[in-house]
Amino acid sequence: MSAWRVPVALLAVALAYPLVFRTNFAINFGVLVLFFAVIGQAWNIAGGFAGQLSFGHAVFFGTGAYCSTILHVKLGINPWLGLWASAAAGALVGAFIAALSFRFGLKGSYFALITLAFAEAFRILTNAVEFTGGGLGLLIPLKRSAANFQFPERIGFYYTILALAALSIAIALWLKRSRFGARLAAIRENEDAARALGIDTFREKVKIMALSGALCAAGGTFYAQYFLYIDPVVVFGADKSVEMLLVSMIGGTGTVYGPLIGAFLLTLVGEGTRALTNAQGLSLIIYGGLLIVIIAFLPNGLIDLFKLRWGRRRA
Amino acid sequence: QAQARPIKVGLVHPITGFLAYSGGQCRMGAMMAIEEINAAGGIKSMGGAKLEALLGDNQAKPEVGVSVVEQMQEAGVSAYIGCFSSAVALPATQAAAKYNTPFVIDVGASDNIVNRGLRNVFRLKPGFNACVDDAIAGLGEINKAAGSAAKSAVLVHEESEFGTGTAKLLAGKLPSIGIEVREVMKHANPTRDFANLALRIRGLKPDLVVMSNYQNEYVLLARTLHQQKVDLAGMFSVLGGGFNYKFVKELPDVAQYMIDTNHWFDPTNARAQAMKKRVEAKGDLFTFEVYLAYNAVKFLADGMERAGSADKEKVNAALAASTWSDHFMPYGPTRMVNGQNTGGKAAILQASKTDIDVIWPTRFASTKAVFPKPRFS
Amino acid sequence: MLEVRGLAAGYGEIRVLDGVDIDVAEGEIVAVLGSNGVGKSTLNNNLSGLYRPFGGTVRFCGADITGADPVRIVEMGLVQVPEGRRVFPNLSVRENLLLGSYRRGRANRARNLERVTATFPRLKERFGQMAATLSGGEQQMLAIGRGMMSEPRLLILDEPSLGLSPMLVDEMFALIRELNGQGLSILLIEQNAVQSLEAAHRGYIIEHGAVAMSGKAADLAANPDLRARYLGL
Amino acid sequence: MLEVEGLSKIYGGLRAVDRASLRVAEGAIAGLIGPNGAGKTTLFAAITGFALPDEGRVRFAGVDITGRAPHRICAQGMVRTFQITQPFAQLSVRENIMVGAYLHTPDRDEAAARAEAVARQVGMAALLDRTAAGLTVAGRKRLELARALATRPKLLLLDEVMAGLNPSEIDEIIPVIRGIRDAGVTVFLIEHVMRAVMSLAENVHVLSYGKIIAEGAPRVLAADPVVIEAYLGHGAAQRLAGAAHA
Amino acid sequence: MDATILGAAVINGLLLGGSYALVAVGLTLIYGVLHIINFAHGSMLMLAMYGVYFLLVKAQVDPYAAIPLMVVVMYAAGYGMYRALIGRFSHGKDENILLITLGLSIVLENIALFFFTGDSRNITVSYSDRMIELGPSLVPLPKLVSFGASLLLCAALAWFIARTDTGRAIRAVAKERHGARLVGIDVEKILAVSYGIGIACLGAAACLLVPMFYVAPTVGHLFVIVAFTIVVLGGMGSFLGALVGALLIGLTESLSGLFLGEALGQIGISLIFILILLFRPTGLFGGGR
Ligand SMILES: Nc1ncnc2c1ncn2[C@@H]1O[C@H](COP(=O)(O)OP(=O)(O)OP(=O)(O)O)[C@@H](O)[C@H]1O
Ligand SMILES: Nc1ncnc2c1ncn2[C@@H]1O[C@H](COP(=O)(O)OP(=O)(O)OP(=O)(O)O)[C@@H](O)[C@H]1O
Ligand SMILES: [Mg+2]
Ligand SMILES: [Mg+2]
Repeated sequence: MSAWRVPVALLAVALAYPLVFRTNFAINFGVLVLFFAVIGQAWNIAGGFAGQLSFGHAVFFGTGAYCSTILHVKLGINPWLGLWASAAAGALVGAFIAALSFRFGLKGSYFALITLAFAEAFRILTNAVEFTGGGLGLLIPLKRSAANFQFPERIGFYYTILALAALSIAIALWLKRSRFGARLAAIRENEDAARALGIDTFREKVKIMALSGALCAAGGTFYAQYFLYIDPVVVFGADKSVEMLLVSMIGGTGTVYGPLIGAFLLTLVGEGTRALTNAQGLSLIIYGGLLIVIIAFLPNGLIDLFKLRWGRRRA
Repeated sequence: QAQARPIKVGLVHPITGFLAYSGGQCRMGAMMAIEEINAAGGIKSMGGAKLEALLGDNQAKPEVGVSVVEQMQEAGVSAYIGCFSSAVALPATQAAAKYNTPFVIDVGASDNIVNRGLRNVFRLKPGFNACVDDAIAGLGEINKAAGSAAKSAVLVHEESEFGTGTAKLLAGKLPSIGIEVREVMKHANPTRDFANLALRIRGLKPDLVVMSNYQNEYVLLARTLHQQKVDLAGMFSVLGGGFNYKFVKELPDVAQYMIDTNHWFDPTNARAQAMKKRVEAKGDLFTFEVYLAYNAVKFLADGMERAGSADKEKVNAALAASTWSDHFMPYGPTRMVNGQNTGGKAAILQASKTDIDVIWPTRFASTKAVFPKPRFS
Repeated sequence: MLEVRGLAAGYGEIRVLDGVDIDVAEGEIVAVLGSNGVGKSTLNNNLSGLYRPFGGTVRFCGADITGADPVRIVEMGLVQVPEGRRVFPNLSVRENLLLGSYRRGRANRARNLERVTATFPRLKERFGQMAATLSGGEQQMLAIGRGMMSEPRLLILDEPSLGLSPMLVDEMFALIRELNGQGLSILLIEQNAVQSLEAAHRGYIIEHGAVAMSGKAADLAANPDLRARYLGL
Repeated sequence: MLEVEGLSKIYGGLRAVDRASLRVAEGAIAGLIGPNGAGKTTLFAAITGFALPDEGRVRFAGVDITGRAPHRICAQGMVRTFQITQPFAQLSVRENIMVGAYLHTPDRDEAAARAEAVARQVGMAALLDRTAAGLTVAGRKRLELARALATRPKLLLLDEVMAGLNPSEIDEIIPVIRGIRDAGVTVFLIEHVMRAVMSLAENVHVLSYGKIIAEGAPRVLAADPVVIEAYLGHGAAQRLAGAAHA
Repeated sequence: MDATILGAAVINGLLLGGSYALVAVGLTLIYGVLHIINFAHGSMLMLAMYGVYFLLVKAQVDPYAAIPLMVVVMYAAGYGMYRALIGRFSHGKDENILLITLGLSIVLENIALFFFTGDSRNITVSYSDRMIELGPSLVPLPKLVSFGASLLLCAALAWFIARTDTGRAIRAVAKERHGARLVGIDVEKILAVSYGIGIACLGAAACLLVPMFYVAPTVGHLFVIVAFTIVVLGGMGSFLGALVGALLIGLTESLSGLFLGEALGQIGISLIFILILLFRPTGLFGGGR
């Protein structure tokens, strides 16, 4: 089956990576790449596949991070269970925002900005109320054990996020080949035509936002467990939303491997430029400049590099 | 004679983004200390080994902070100095703890950083808990001396961990010195306009406004209260983000009479004054970040000197047992409890139209407080 | 006034036209026929400068305009009314017409506006309405009106009768004759071969990317082979 | 099959459709003609749920569907095409048609097979792998038709799908549409190409200024002075008469 | 609650909204034409503010006197930036314009950091603390001036877009580029002009903001999210919408700050935004689409 060649090869490489590059630095790098690939893919299945651009995906990310952390810190619920609860909460928030916005016919930039407004509202609320720790944030007590989703070694985190990344790519692959995915593409291209062909655009959009929200929220839980501290700005801030969109767009929106490629390159460029110079601001000048150069030469995202190499394969 | 291998010290500060200024100031202070130590012959117990700074930018993001820590670990770092923001310090110290690498917090207010039982983490400066205690003690004395001019206060604080934490503690303790808290007001970061806040403060008619905010909001708030001519006995802040020489220079009318509790150098110490001159000669400001980072490095170097080796266990032990007193802060000798120096103390300062003076503790004071301040009318 | 020699054009790697020769003389109506997808619109778009030809030359009123900028081409008076109308959906009918004289014919803007609305009274009724909400036929009228606003010297009409009611189609052909009578040269791309050959002086048939046949319109209309293939008779 | 009763659609002060009533019998090919801006497209939009009627009712296969959402109406078996074509521009022709085919099957291979069959039926088989954005206007019209057909409709509403075809191409597509009807699909079409209307439709409704002004067999209408005045014009009427005699 | 406080809060809110409008008008123009959010808007404002600051500090040019110069300079900067980078590198894809402006914002912000350090600067001019009594509230003069100026700016732009040929061409290009080329509009130039005008507005905005605000490399962030919100709320591309949206947001921020506290009060902006969009999905003054 040639369709399976790419994902299987990628998985093999990813599985072997920490066994070859064993330092914590290398593994941490891998974790970051996969982490961004997961949340980038979460954005991509809504923004790229279904054309529902959002500037506020942090709302799902933060929901996930806070959901499992509150359950864990306040109620003593194991974060592995919390992960599922987070995904459910993310799906719920996704469905809620989508239902509300799409019921009232929001589109394009209007939808993008309303998600941002929701993310801001969530940030301000978490900041204001007590049980989220308010502005103090939430600290997850150190209790190193795999059972506690606090692996003593980074490699444990690596394989966890790898599993999530694999799941996210599997979702994207499935969307490329399924009826649901075809309907999303139709909605992205032309909603009126989609409706004329019997697609319940409202329902499909709510479904994909729920799926995207769930995946993103799972990423949020992972983040909380990896860094053991969250606060409203870190998880609900506009920065996170932009990072997700950037990873996906730089890699190639609407493609299966775009977010992964984007995550890899942006993490690499981020680390690389920081290592390059210590002058204040210079590293980010280079980073931003590289961003522009990438877009200038690869207008469809980095994925084009691979297409050129292996011949154009259409979706 | 063969040169001893240099000892790498990782500086993990937010050099870009919202906290870039503070991060840059931290880095400058730390670098000055490293240069000074090297010029004086390095770590003598280790054959004159020089300190070598590894510079890192944590961008005020937890994930970047951890990356920087790991990257420096690869490069063979012996100790870290950082991180300015608590949100980064928490995961960064945790990452360093895997290797047991000493981590000296120069700035970073949260007490959680040192309370978590990580044996490699040390903080020389007092946490905000201690700062608030000092602020209360000092304010109590100043107020008493003024015949209890202040009987009521409104608290204004920024919304993140630093402001919220500080305000919570203050609200609990102000009544103990006879000051009633009329209201606690939280504001967002950034806030673009304080006109309404000023309005409400005027309506509440407090004697004091007690603030804890970051630099820009600090200045904006002070400016608005001044413009709106809100009459107060005084404006008092704890770790006031914008309270520095620049503020005095740029907005002298606004700054005049403002009182701040902050990390401050001992003004009677000649080395502190010399360093202040050096910094100002470069066109920079001698802000608290500079000397806190400077002293953090010095503290670390002292520990290494006593450990006589870069062995992490030994350095940690030496730091934990430190009694270092060669700083130029208004502190007593160092005494570490769970990584927190309990010998540290904050100072209370007041701005005049041209300068900043220490007004408390009296032992270090360079002038007497003007309190209550003159009324507008 | 228009001389096209050996024009080759297409999209990316696809070559649609390969060696097309066409002439339009001053005061002529020339019809271009060809089946669906043969490249008639491609020809127009290359004449108008929207795409750059792969090869060949285009001369207009003595000047070489091969690969020239659309701005310059419009400025010289070669104006296209495109297939699919391409009106400005977010502008009112009036504003659409005003923009017709953006580059040319600005001095006589008021007079030309009168003329267009006299020709299409329907547009006058819809003056303030956004073009997006016009019916298909109304949009077609607007597109032609917009083209007329720029006082073209050579007007290219790409399927102007598309979507017009039979009565309006007749009126449009009458209009084409009338405009031509006033001295305007017209290059007419049409699927309505019968009526366009009736209106035109000469005609070209494009097949497989090149001119397969050309001649007097009346001769073409009488050609039995063509009658079967293009006129459906 | 389709019954429209007293349907109106009002835009601002304009009655784009004004109390229009009509019926389309099962298994028929019915036509809708009328001058530009008469309200034909608007009527189609109101029937298929794209525009909410201000007055009147629409019944399809005996069920009142007034105000139902377009996707539900489509699922019930009534599909429209768009006069101003609405392709899924970045998708290939095959993928475009598959979207329609997916209405009745979740299976990818089955949908692909259906798409190919439909493409062959409307003469687009050679274009299956083209991106829809690169199609000519006429190509897009066919794509509209193909996509709609792929949903296996009972009633097909075609809005000027023959515009942009030359006479001989129209002659080619006429049997295709007849074939569709013969396969059991009722067809209701808007068309300005009288050649097609005359040879396809059994019954034609004439809309003018939003109102139905005439109805009947095309040949009868072609000679009806009201229709000639409002729609055909004398030239076209003569040509039609000529063609009928020839 | 005291009526005078309420009255004063209303005035504060409107004035605050006025300064938001300054930033939002240019954004709405760019947004309407390029269909993207100009992420570089904040950093261009920041650069303009540094320009005004240095003009005052190094050349003693009063900020208000600097308006004509700053408008021209920023127009040129915007026009040039579009021609050299955005237009050329985006390959006609809206999405890429978004990314390029994002990249630009990172670059510009850090160039400022590199050259000017992260320090924030404040200026004092003779009128910066001049207070005007306006009913129940004391208002700093610069705030009042900026309010008036923002009204003027919105009106001027609205007139320009509605009544001039260039304005019509800008709107035409926004929706139908192919058609625009065929009437002889130089589409690339119009895009660059639109971008230039959008950025030129920031030149004026900077002159009006500097007397009452601080200047720092990140100062743009302060206004930019709010400005996005305003642009969308008002209906993209509508100047009246931007103005009304800005006043509404200013008012909401002020009143919800008063009733909910300054921190939680920020939620008012998001909520009013969400609510209004739910009932008017294309913004207050947005046309169809
Ligand atoms: N933008 C494009 N990209 C790729 N191919 C295109 C593009 N536009 C047109 N084509 C292809 O070029 C060929 C010629 O198209 P063109 O539009 O010139 O035909 P035409 O003769 O005008 O047809 P019609 O009568 O249907 O309008 C067609 O096969 C079409 O699919
Ligand atoms: N959204 C709208 N707002 C205002 N007027 C509209 C709107 N939609 C359509 N109209 C008007 O309603 C009338 C009917 O339009 P419609 O598209 O139904 O005509 P049509 O009969 O299909 O014409 P054509 O044969 O030209 O396609 C037109 O005059 C048009 O301008
Ligand atoms: Mg064509
Ligand atoms: Mg129609």
